[in-house]
Amino acid sequence: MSEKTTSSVDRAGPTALERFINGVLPENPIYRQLLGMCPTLAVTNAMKPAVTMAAATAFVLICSNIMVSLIRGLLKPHLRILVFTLTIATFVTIADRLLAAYVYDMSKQLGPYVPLIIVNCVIISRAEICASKQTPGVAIADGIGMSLGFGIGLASIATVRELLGSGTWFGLHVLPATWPNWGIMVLPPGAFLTLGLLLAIVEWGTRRRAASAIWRTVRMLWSWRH
Amino acid sequence: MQEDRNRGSYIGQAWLVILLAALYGVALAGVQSTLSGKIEQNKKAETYEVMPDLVPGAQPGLSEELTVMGKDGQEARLYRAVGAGGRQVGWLLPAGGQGFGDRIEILIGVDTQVSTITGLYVLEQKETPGLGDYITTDAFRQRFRNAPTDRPLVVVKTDPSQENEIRALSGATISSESVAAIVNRALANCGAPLRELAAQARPGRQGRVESTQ
Amino acid sequence: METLIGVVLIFISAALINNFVLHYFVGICPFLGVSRRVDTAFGMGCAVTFVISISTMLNWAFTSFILRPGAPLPAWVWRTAGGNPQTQLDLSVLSYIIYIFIIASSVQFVEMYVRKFFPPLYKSFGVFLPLITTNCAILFASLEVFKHMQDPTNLWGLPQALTLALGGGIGFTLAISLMAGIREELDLCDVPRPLQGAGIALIIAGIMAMAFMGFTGVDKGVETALTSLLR
Amino acid sequence: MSLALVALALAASVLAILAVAMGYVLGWANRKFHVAVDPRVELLQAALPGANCGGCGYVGCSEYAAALAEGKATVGLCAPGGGGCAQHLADILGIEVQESCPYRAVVHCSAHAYQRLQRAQYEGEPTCVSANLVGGVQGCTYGCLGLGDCFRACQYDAIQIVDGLSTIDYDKCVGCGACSRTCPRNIITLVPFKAERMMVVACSNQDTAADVRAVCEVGCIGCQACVRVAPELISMDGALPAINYDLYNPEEAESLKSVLEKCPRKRYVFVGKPSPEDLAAVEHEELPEAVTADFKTTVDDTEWRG
Repeated sequence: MSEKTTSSVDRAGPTALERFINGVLPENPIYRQLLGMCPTLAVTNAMKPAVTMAAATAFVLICSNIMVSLIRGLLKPHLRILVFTLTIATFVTIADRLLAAYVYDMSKQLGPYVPLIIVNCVIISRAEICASKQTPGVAIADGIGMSLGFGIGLASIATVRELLGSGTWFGLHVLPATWPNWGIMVLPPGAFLTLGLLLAIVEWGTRRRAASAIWRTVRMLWSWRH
Repeated sequence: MQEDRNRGSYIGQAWLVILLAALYGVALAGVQSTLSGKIEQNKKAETYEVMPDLVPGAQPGLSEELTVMGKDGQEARLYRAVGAGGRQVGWLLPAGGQGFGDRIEILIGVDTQVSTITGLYVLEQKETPGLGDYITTDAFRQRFRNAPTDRPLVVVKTDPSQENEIRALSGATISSESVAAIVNRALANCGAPLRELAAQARPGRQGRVESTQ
Repeated sequence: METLIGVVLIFISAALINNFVLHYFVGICPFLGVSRRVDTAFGMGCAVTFVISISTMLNWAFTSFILRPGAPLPAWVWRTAGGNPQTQLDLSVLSYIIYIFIIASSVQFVEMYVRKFFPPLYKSFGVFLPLITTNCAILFASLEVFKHMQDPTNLWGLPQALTLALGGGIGFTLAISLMAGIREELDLCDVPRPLQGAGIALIIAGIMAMAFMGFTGVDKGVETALTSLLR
Repeated sequence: MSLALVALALAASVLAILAVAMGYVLGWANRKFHVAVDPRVELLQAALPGANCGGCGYVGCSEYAAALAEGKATVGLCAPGGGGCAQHLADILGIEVQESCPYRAVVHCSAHAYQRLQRAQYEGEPTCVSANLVGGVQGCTYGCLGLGDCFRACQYDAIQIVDGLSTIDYDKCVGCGACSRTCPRNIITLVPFKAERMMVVACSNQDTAADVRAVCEVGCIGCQACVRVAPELISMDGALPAINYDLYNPEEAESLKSVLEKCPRKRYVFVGKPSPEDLAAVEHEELPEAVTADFKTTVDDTEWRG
């Protein structure tokens, strides 16, 4: 068992650049992998909390990726999930305290969703798939790419919900004052509906032949360059 | 997480976990001791920032927190609002209760003698957006200003004719009633002990304090 | 009396009004993942209710003795160390890490225990147990309890904590079973291709959330009714 | 002693004690409550990511591991784990990664347009989905409609419509299952290709013999002759025979051949890559000329008289 783990540690995985690119769109944690749904729905009623959440998640994801990657040689297979969880919980606590100290109103608004980053599947799955097998450099690239993908996902949902629900974007009035605020968009049902429809749009966009052909060409060019 | 079937020492197997746990404990305690001061300050600032608005003339820097024994037999936390020159100008009562959506947490400002309400602020609420959440607006909060505290507030749907009547928000009667009920309960609970406290603190200068209102 | 009303309100709030899944969005992963068949969904719901109760109970104990501000253990250590009684030793920073640790361990323990002594029970919902470690609902319940343990003048006791956990678990079971029932019927429908799978499930969840919003205000009514009934 | 120092020491010791205690309790529980299970399940579970995402279709990693150990699941289902994980699982199970036994799409209908009876002129939207909603496009309500939904779903150009029948090019098929998901009549399934060429039942009609004859020249009439020849391999599923591919052994050419010969309607067919004999048989035939588009319209060829 341990022999195999060692071999998988040494097995060359995707490069840093591939990991980065992968995280942003092809394996976008929200739209393609449907991971981390809890914050995706809960904090996206406005841009500000969504961006704060994305930043906190990015901090935890990158830090835990580095930490796990550094200790990857010492991990015992059956204890690895426990180690990942403890590491993530530590960084989440740090993030939580930093938020409380420097952006208190956001920290209050996000409430329990900051500690719930601990059980965000995005982070633990990156630790498992990438960080526990590859060098810190690759793990950082992976963390940044995934965080960016997660951030894009959160921001897109929050944009729709805040625009339609309050007529604002980052608190700035964008739509004319005559806009009848769709109250439902900032309420829980709005989160579900927005994400469902956005998923459908993304799915529809990527399923179309033209889009997928372009996408395949881009991917081919990448793999050819490396 | 101990899925091994080895008969060996489990502790030996888990040395990394234990070491990491201790390490993380140290790291977290370090973070806590670095940031706790700032966080505490933030928490306090939340209440103190709105204090001048709720109790006219109050200076947050001079005000202090204290607890009194409420009528219900439980300790209640509140703030003594102190103005320029160390003169007390009123009290700030945190209170909470069931709203239409979830609990509503408010701050109530009253004068030193607990005779009139000087201001109201909603700290936390989850009322219906577009209807009930108008309890946070200035327009609604102003309706409580100068209301008497000797009798319970009553929520009405027309323009108030009595001093202790509060006009409800249209479409959010329950939210309005909830806020009024929270105020009534808090004042009924802490009013008497506060008046006592005020009488003890400055027995000779009651008249002057009142005249500043 | 006050306590009883409080407990009833906590239960109604956790199970219906502020349903864990449809209002707080915790436990969405199993809600979307394990809701294809009603019996599986119900099994998952039961397992969550079971684990959420046990772990919240344990975490309540840890919170009230070690983690909350002014808890006995750090206070005693501080006194023994001869510290200044004006200051307080606060271990609340450890709460998240301890919660997740306790949840992970208790899930593991319960799984082994049930497998050994209640094989039929294990057969029916044992497979769900390991999933629950990463279920936000469990951690969320503990965090909610933690939130109510901050103010030393207004501490939640075990009854409140346990009610919140039970209510949350039952609310989760309700939501996931309803969802599974709808999705079983949905298999027979002609859903537009891009919406198939998670898309339509989320939209159904949205409609369910709207329906559950109808419970808003019920607790206010229950409170009034109970208060007048018990006086 | 300062507050910070005590806090540090206390935090570290609380966590360390907790880790030791939990490690001890769980270790003790593990021994005390130990239940003998297939050791491979635990190994498999350790090899899986443990994210319990449910992407494999099982409730979680442990159920997938159990299904793997029982041989009910294939190793390549874990998307988060990827290829490395599949290899790892296969190593534990002592099997090769299922590349040697890939799944390929099979159309369970073999009636070309002229063999399907009671056909009407269908002028609706030319997709199977809409034609399926309209009754009476053709007599057989089970068989291929030939309007090419599967052809459009296939990303690999592995499906062509030949004489109104969806036909799969096994040189190109990768077994993604897009066609089987899109077919409104559900007549395309994924079959484990244990050999280059597999025997399949090429009919989906569940009706009785007389009804089948009325709508199709070639459909299965449910006579059960095949079941009598190979009772282990073939069983009746309603009015149609079904091949149990777990027991299918491509080496037993003789017994398979006897099934093939016994069928009065010749509804057992081999599908897959062409055999050397097939290639030899068509060797001397001329290939049709490859058609290249010239982007001319018929208007260009018209002689204008006027």
